[in-house]
Amino acid sequence: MVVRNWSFLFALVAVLSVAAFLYAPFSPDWWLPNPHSAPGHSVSSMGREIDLLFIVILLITGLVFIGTQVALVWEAFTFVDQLDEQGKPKRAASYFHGDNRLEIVWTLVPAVILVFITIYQFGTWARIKYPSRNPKVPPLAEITARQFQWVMRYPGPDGRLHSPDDLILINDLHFVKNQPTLIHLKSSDVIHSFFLPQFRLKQDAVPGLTIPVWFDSDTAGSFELACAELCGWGHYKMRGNVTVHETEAEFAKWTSERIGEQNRDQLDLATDGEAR
Amino acid sequence: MTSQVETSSSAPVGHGQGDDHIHPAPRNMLSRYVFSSDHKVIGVQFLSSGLIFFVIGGLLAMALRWQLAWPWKPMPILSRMLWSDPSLGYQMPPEFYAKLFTMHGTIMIFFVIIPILNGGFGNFLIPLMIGARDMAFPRLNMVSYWFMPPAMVFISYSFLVEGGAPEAGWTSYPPLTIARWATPGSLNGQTFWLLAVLCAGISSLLGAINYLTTILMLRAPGMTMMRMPMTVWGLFVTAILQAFALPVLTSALVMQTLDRVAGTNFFSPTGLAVANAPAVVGGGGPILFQHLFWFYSHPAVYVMILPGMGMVSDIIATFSRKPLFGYKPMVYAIGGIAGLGFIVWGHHMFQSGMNPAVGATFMLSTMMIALPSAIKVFNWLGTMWGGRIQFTTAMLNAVAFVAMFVIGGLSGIFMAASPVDMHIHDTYFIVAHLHYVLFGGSMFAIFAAVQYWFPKIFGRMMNEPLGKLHFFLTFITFNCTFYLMHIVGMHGHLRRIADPTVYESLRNSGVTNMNQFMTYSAFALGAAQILFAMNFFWSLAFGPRAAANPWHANTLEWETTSPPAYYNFARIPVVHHAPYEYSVPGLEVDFLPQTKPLPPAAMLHPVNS
Amino acid sequence: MTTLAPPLNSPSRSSATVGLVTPGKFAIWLFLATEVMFFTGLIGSYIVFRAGSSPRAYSNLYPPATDLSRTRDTVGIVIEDAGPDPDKVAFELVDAHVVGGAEEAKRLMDTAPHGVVGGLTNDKAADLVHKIEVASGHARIEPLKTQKWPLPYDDLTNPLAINLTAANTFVLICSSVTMALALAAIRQGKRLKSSMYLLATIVIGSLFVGVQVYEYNSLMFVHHYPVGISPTGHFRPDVSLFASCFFTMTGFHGAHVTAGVIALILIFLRSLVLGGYSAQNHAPIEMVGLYWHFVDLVWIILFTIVYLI
Amino acid sequence: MNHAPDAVAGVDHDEHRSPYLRAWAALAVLTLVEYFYASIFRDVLGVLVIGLVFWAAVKAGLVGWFFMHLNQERAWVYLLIGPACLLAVLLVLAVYPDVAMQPVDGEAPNAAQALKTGS
Repeated sequence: MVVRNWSFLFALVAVLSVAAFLYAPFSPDWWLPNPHSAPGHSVSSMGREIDLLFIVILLITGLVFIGTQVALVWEAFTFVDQLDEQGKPKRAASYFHGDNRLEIVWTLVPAVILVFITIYQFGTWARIKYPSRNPKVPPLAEITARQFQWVMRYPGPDGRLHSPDDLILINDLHFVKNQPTLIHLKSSDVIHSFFLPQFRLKQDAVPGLTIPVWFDSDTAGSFELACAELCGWGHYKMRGNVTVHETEAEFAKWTSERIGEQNRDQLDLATDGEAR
Repeated sequence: MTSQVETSSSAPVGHGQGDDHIHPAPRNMLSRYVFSSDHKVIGVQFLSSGLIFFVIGGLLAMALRWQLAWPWKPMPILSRMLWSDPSLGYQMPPEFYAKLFTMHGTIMIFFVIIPILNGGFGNFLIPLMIGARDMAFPRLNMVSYWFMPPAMVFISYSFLVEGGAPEAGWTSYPPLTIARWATPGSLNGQTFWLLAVLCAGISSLLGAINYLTTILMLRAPGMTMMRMPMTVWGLFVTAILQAFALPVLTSALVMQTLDRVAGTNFFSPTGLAVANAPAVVGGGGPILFQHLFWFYSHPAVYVMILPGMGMVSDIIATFSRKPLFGYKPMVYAIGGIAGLGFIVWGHHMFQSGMNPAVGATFMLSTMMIALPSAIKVFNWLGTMWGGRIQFTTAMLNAVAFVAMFVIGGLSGIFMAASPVDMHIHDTYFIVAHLHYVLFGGSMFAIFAAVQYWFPKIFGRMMNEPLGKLHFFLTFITFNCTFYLMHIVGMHGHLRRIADPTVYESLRNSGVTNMNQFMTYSAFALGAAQILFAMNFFWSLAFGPRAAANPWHANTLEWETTSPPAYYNFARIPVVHHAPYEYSVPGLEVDFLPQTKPLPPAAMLHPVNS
Repeated sequence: MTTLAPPLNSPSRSSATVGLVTPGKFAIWLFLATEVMFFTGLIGSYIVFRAGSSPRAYSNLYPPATDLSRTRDTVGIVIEDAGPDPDKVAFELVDAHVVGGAEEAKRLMDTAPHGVVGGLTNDKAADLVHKIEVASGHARIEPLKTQKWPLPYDDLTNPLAINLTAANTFVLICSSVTMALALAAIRQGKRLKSSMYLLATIVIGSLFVGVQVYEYNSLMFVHHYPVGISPTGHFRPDVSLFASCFFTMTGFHGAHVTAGVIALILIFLRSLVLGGYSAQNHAPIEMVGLYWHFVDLVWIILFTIVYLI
Repeated sequence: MNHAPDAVAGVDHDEHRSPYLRAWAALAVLTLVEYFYASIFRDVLGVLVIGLVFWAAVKAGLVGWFFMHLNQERAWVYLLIGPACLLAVLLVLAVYPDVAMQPVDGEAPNAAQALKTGS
């Protein structure tokens, strides 16, 4: 009888696995695709699409997981070899080599599901990544990753990048709520990866390439920017701040303040030099 | 290469073709046990060196877990000995953390799983299972093993060079790896990493050529391809993957080596300047390396799992006392995995800046490769259905392989969906996925295989109760260690970061507690492996003598003595039927060895489906 | 798949193993398939690099990969002949401050007829050409031309000598035919003749390697090349992506030829031994032959895509 | 070249030898053709590439077909070489968009860019 207990071990692990995923959405500390009120929920339009996709795949794979584990545990329980008093098996094993119809069924059904998932997600992928589908707006900033910081270059009052009035900041990304925002992503040394966890957005910054990336946000507030690609010994601390402004005016105010600060600093430095 | 071909081909061709000429074993101890051309000795050499490196790779993982659970807290005792100095308060330097995961990944993949599954069991089992006296090219086989020790020396020595071990991850993406001043490990350690992986690669390549030739040319009379055990099929398809994909990695590693030592410009973009070093001419492309790397390293994932799948198929059929369900679909599924395996590599690069339309194509092929994996799982379940399941340690590990492979396979679908991959790429979700496949899959297959074939390899039985205890602890602690990684990964916990608390979202008690729980579990998982080592060595010395066929299995290796003689078979066996004829109605016993002609009373079902 | 197994107990019809599978032959073909993949890694990289190279990566007046955005309006001069007294021309160059010093000017004289001085205004270039003519040298004004990749016969960006290598290609083809004849001879049992053909293959193969070593030596150490090829004057693996590709591909091919020559020497020595090979037993000659022809085949491709295109 | 001393040979001898010598002659001629083709069409890149790749393929085919005895081998050789060639083409095609079709930075190379950013 004791040999049957092994089936309980497999059952235990399967049950705990499912339980962990069932519990996770209800704990703000555990889980990102959680209700809108919880901290860490997704704030971008693409983030909601990706979370939905995640949940669809989670449901499908979860059902498959439960199905296979139930079958496995049930088999381990039912078909375990039991011996009678003489040490002879109580029951003989069945003798068959397979079943063509079954093979066809369990080939075609997963195939249909997989093709469904592929087609279902394709629109999201194209919307996010195809350069032709990028929002037709001038770039908010050019972001150049380097060991171990993000250099943000915003166009100054003239609205053009790479002109003398550009605003250059480190690790500080600002943009406006509910506006599709485009950036140009670059790297000046090794490969980095531009990762906005709460926007579900990730794009490698590759030296030698300028990659357009777009995102938006439906929530004003501050978020985090992470480097997701190993970029050297300081990779872990390559963190940036993201601030989403409520209104265009707020963003403009912030920009002019920062530009003022940048100019004043340079002027001060210059006059300091003269004074000496 | 050429001289090997020369010598072996001048020997009589086709040992397996009923030629009963028996070579005497070499008398010299050196050529018998060290520089041996006997496939069984070479198999044991691969197995033992792999297990030694398993210990090293595992210890590196323990140190990793310590830092993740308690960032910057000095490790008791070890921190003073190994990496740090008083001026740092014995903290682990961040670059050392990078060295740890780089070396953990490299060692586990190139020095543990591939050598054990392919080098160890591949060498030992292929000639025995197809009824041959030895490999087609025994001396080439020896050369294949002796490319491993230099690789091991290179990879170990890299810890000692200036700058220390490489720290660019096992994926070794340029330009981090080619700019010498980009990070301490890229100063010198990376060159040794490249040499080590090149040597290990040549070893695998020579082995693959040998395996393919042996399986195709030296099968015993009656051993048609469709009568081969699944283990041989797994190793056969693995060898195809190695032969066709590995040379591309070799070329990529050669180019990276030249970028480092000869100043070539393959993977550096125009005017690349890293860490204030002078700019190089450049003109090349970093993404190209990723393509070439994954062109091998994705098939390498199947290299690490297909032999395990084959072995698990054999073990499940044996201990269910039932024919394998759907032999032919299983073979086609392995073939399908191999075929599709060559055209899915791009799914590692969805966020790398690759062309998104090409990415969409890779997404489709990646989804499709889930199909043969699913078919295999269903067939294993079908095999157990209606059987008389004997829960030996080998069987338990094999069933665990199936259960864990289901998790690893299903979590792969999330990554195959490229929009979802945008979020989980380079997070702990990936770490969970790959450990469910490589530990939950490959390592459980290795545990099962060691337990199952130990009697054949060493002539002694392993201890069952100790084995079961090891299995129980490993299975529980493995899941405790890796399951929650899915959840922290979805939470945005990046991989390869030395300190998660840098990020506000990872500083909360939930993530911290999970990290600490995973670390405790990992320590327990590591400690549980001591039982395996104890069982291994105790059984080696004191285990009860094994009979020729202790599991009442059908395949050919059980038809010779345990351990097999130097020449494997006194007479080359003649194969009469498929390998999984268990519980045939009308027979006295519940197994029917492949060499035994069918008694007139019994009738076999055709192995159709 | 099952048909791959050798026929059981088939009477060995003839001495020829052509058309019959032996483990050795299967393995060597498999090895060649892996070699195809290895060279795919190298040649494929070359193809995509070349196709994707920036249209302004190479120019006739500046080193490879120079940022040309600020040099659009400049021209250069090409010193075609330093004349009977190169020192006088060199003096003019130093005097006009277009070269760093006497040594650099001297090197530029060595580069003639392709001595390039770039970054000049139109007026200065005309002036300088005039001065050089006066110093009885000869120079011409060269406008800035940019290109994706060094083209063949373009002396200002491409250092490769096509005539020499075309001849060397023929040399390797000759070695392939002697190799084929060596195999044909041993199949008829003509051992001495076969050995002689093997020896010829070794000699011709070594000649190929020798010419390649000569070419490498002149590229890397002997010749001075104009600045559009290399900022240092020598053509070495690090000077441009083109150089990296060239040296890696031809270098690995050369290593394969060298390995082939060594293998050929081994089987040649064995063929001299009585009973080394015979009409019935000559598999090593066939296998080394297959390898040798494969290496020849790779060279045919390399010569075409690296030198001629 | 390398005519063996016994130039007078039997019929079967010539049967073995002549295809090699003819292939050799064809290869020599094709090398010359390539050489002159390349010097004639040196400025017409499309014609140059297509023509030269064609000639090179013919030459490679001659080496394989006659010297490597592909004319006498059976299907198994093609089972080994075929997939390798297929994968080779596939790899180059898959890599092509990412390396060869990336937009070239219009402004300036990266190093200069970094300098500007820093200034």
